[in-house]
Amino acid sequence: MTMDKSKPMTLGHDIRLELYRQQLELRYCEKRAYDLFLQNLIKGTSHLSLGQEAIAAGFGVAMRPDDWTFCTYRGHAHTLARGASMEGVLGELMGRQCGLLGGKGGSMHLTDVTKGAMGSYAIIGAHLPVAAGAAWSAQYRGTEQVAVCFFGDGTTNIGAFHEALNFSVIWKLPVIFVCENNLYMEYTPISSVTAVEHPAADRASAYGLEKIVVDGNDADEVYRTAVQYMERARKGGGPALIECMTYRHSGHSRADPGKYRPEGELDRWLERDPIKIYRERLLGLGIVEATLSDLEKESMRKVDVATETAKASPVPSVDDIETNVWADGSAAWRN
Amino acid sequence: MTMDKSKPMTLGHDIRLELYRQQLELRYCEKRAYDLFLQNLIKGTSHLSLGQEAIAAGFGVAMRPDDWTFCTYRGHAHTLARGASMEGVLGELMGRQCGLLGGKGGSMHLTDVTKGAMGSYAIIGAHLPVAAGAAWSAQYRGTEQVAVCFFGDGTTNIGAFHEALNFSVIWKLPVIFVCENNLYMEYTPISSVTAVEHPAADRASAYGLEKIVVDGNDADEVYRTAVQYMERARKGGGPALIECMTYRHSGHSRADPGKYRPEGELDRWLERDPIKIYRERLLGLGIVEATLSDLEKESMRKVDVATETAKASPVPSVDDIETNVWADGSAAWRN
Amino acid sequence: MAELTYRDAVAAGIAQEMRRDENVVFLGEDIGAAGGVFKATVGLFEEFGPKRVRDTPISEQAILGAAMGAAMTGLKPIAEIMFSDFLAVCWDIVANEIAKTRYMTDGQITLPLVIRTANGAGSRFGAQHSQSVENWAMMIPGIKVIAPAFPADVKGLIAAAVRDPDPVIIFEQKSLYAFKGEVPDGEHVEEIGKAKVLRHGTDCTIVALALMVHRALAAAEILEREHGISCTVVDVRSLVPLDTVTILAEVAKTGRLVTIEENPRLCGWGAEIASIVADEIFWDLDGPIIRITTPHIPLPSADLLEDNTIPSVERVVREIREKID
Amino acid sequence: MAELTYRDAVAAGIAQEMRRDENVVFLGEDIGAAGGVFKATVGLFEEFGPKRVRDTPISEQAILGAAMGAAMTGLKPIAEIMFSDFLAVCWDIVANEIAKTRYMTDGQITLPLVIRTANGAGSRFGAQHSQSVENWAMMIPGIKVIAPAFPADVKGLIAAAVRDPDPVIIFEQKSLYAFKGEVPDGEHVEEIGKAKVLRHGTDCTIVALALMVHRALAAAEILEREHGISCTVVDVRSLVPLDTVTILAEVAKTGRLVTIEENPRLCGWGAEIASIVADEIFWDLDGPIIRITTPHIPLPSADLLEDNTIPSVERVVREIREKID
Ligand SMILES: Cc1ncc(C[n+]2csc(CCOP(=O)(O)OP(=O)(O)O)c2C)c(N)n1
Ligand SMILES: Cc1ncc(C[n+]2csc(CCOP(=O)(O)OP(=O)(O)O)c2C)c(N)n1
Ligand SMILES: [Mg+2]
Ligand SMILES: [Mg+2]
Repeated sequence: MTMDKSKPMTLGHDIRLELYRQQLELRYCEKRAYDLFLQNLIKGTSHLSLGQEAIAAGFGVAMRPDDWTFCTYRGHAHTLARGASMEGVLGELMGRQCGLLGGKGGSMHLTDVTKGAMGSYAIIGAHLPVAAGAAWSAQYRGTEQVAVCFFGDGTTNIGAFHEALNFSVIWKLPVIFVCENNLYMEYTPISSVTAVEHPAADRASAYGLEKIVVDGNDADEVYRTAVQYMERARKGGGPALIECMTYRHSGHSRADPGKYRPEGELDRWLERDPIKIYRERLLGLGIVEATLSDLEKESMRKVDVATETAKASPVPSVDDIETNVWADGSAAWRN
Repeated sequence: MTMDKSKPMTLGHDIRLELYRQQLELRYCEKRAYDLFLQNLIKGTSHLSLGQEAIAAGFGVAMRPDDWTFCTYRGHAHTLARGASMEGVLGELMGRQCGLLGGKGGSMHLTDVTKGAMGSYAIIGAHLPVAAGAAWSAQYRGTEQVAVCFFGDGTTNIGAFHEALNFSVIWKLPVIFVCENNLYMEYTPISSVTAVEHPAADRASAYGLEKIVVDGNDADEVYRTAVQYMERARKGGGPALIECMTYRHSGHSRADPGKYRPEGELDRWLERDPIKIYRERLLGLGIVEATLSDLEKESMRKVDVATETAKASPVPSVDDIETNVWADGSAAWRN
Repeated sequence: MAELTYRDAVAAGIAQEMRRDENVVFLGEDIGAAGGVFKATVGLFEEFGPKRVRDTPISEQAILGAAMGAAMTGLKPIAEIMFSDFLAVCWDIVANEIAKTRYMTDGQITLPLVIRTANGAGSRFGAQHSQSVENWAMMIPGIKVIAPAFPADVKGLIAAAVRDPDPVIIFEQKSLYAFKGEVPDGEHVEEIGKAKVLRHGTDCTIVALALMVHRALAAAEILEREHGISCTVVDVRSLVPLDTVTILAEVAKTGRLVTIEENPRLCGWGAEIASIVADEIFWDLDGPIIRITTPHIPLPSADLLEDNTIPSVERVVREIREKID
Repeated sequence: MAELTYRDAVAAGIAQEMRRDENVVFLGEDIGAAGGVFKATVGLFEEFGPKRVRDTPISEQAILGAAMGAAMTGLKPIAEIMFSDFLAVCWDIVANEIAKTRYMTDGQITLPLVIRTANGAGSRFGAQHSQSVENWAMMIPGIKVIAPAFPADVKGLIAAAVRDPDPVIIFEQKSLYAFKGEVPDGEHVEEIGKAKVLRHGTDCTIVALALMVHRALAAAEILEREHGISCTVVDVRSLVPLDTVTILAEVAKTGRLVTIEENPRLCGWGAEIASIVADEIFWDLDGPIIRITTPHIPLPSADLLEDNTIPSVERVVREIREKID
């Protein structure tokens, strides 16, 4: 785990409570999504970030409002962490009008441009060059915005990863590539199909980048790393590739019970649950129990309200099907 | 230039003369191809290996007859080095019936399966995974064959490179990836678009491979390296990625006068012309002038004969157009 | 005859061929120990082991490139591309390499390989996991293209594809994986390139593929029963080679052609068939050629939207009632 | 009016837009200092400098992905894919990302970007550098597709594409780069989505694209002069949006449709037009719809073979003489 720890950044209680609140919201909302499946209110597939919340939260808190997030089908948390509305997310999962995409996109494509959440991409690797392009635009216009691109360990073996990394380095683009290494692709361990131990970090040198591995279950460490490299990128220092070690508590997607995981592995990671360890840390830092349980109640209330709002939202109209292919709002391919 | 030079392999005169003969044939044949353009007997494009012959020759001599070559549009030399007939190559460039592909493929797709020349591929990067697949087949059937895959420096920035390398390492495939770093893509210097100095070798570690850079203008060094890593691959030791430093004396393709190259660069490389330095070395080793000039005359005669044979060959028949799409020889898409 | 699901027929077809020929190998993402994300390849890893059933990294170009290299050197690979949408990330290997190599080498290289992929909508997966892209493959000279609608065809056509000396791409329809049907016991091999007439009628000929075959049959039933319109239903099964003999004969008999396509409208396989019919049996036609397709849009995700996007039985009934008299 | 080559019209169109809007940027392989491998972008690097005209590595997914990311955040990128065949290596970015994003995000993200690429045969480059793949793009909902035949259209349609808020792909025909024609002086912008009637006839309507427009005109000339067959010639220009108003009107007038396509046969744009005509103006047709296409094969390389593969003027004349009376 290399990182410039020479002058560790001290985090105030405000930041820390914000990191805790974020993680709670992501956790509760993902759990709610899971419940809504079981009630058959969410159709289709869905990929939860349970256990990986510290990464989305750490970056979410570190980002400037006008920075850009690019994430994957496993993107509920990353989208929420930018401030997208919870009923917009749950509504989209449920296929309701209030959904962020009006039911057109679904769980794998959550987007909220007003919050800088520039899309969730469901084809492995595709969004890495797209994030580079956004960073290019920031650089070109001199806005000091940063693009942050989240992806999984499995994504490091596809061609677009390689192209995007090289491209971003040679153009010195303000883009941060964040690999969430949760040890698995869908059902296959990443170690069985990857030539190096750290699928992202051990390849950084192939792009002239430094090797960075952080504890992805430690929101503070993620936050500090995010701030450090985003600041550098903003100042023209170019991209970074950050590998965050983590674990998903549930299966790959709705359909997956996760049976391929060795006995005891999940339990060991549950002990390192990012929220559990963060709560303990906050208590250790002298923040009182009541502050935390208030935050917890408030977060849960937010999820409850969002759930009810989304449930109450009507389903989209069939008239919406043939709209918004083109910028004029139409779907016309002929005159 | 790292390589295991602890116990350098001694090369006999027979091998050395064979390396010289190969280089001569490749050189003379490429020069002839150039003349045939000027006479408008070769249509379309063509990509010469003038200046890079030591690589094709070094590997060609090192390979077993049943090993496989995969090369690019710049593949005349690599195909000839496996023993494909010279009139078959020149005939194909001229679009004659005697061409290796009967005029169907053209200069960019030279293939002679009977000699293990498994195709020339004109889309950057595509043949790297194909070579891996051939190596998989050798491994599966236990034949100890090796696949050798040639490509340029520019090819290291495309996705397929990355996928093929990782894939070959995790399956421990007997495939040797040979990057011919001639400093340029088409007209753009590789250094201006690549994040590392050695586009192939500096990325080897991303696949758990060792960094190997050799002097691609020194046929002996190429040959020794080829033997070493091909033997290892045959024995189950897995793939290697070898970067050969070289330079093309002519432009990228027929259409290119090469004006983008800095003053003096070509001259410096002409001093390191692989054939020139090899001839001097042979003389230094006590091989007499007459032996060399005999070889030179013989090679030139071979090229002359092949040229005449190819010129005399008829153009293909229009009846050949709709054949050989399918294994039954037809092109039928309907009954 | 045993009753099998479409998904089990996939595994049965592959297993039959792997038992017969030890050079048949199978590779793809999560296909081995996990049995495939659609559970269509369950049991193969257990029976044939990790040497012949190989999980790969997420590297589709490497998967198909490796299949190609193996096919030209003696193996008969079956490669899975998990969702047909992902063909886009390895399209070069399909369209420029696999499809063209035999022709470019004037027959020196032959590529006996099979690409299997899950195609089509209905699972609320959204625009990047629901496409029907059989026309992407049909457009490319040099690759055979099949799309079975029934479990028996799945098994028989997979077997035929493995035995075929040329590259074959099989579009398995996601929405049919749970569909059950009779599959012949013992060795079962179908012929590639034959359409099948599933129903004979007199008023119009419906030509359909994969899921749309089932909708065509259901619509034909309703049209006959409730509206007195009698339809022939042809299951195309193979887009390349295309059984124009059967299709032209069946259209000529009724004088009307209706294609039902799950793909978005432009340049679908139905357009090709329409153009052949409008050329070769123009004088046998009694009225306009009707194409019923998904509108030319990316697919929406929400269930109500998706269900109203791909052609439904009701829409087929309605359009045929309005347009065929 | 100045006379410009098709290739110079490319540079002129790009330059016009780059002067007008500083958010227009241009990227691709060897497009900058080298002026492009077809010399179609000479002078742009000198005029606009390395910030706006950027050479890239051989990373087509990065090129188009970067164009997409830039387009959604305020730039108006023009990306070159050197040969249209290479669209296969970045097909995911075109077909799954660029084309679908606006719809999937319900309009949140708009992508004003242009992809330029050199299409078509005639240079003896063989099967991987000579394809006409405009139907690959036409198939995909969400991307506009244009293919100019004349220098004036090149300039005017490039300008229109840059100003269009949606993604547009321009197929420039390699074999036309040296073709010269009049180009209006000063600012010149055409409308995307309009076909152009280049010749009026009475016996049949030839619908063609790019190089085939020139062959259609030459054939029509011969047919009129030598055989008394009078042809309308329509230059489609834009496949998406498709000007069905003009096409249907012109076909209805003559009662016969002939498409001339450089692409291999199956699922070409001509099939789509044939299917629209055979549905919507069936009763106006006086005879079969004829499609003249490249056979459904990969392209051969030798000059004699290539020349006899794509539709020639002679073949067009012969087929129309045989089939239109
Ligand atoms: C090109 C492509 N290939 C395969 C898939 C199917 N797929 C979806 S998620 C996934 C696993 C991704 O693993 P990883 O990158 O580690 O991300 P995680 O799901 O663990 O967050 C796969 C193979 C896809 N969406 N796109
Ligand atoms: C995917 C793809 N992109 C672009 C090209 C066009 N192209 C042909 S050769 C070439 C340069 C290749 O450079 P390098 O790999 O260094 O090989 P060299 O020609 O120097 O041997 C390019 C860009 C191509 N053939 N395929
Ligand atoms: Mg993972
Ligand atoms: Mg080079």
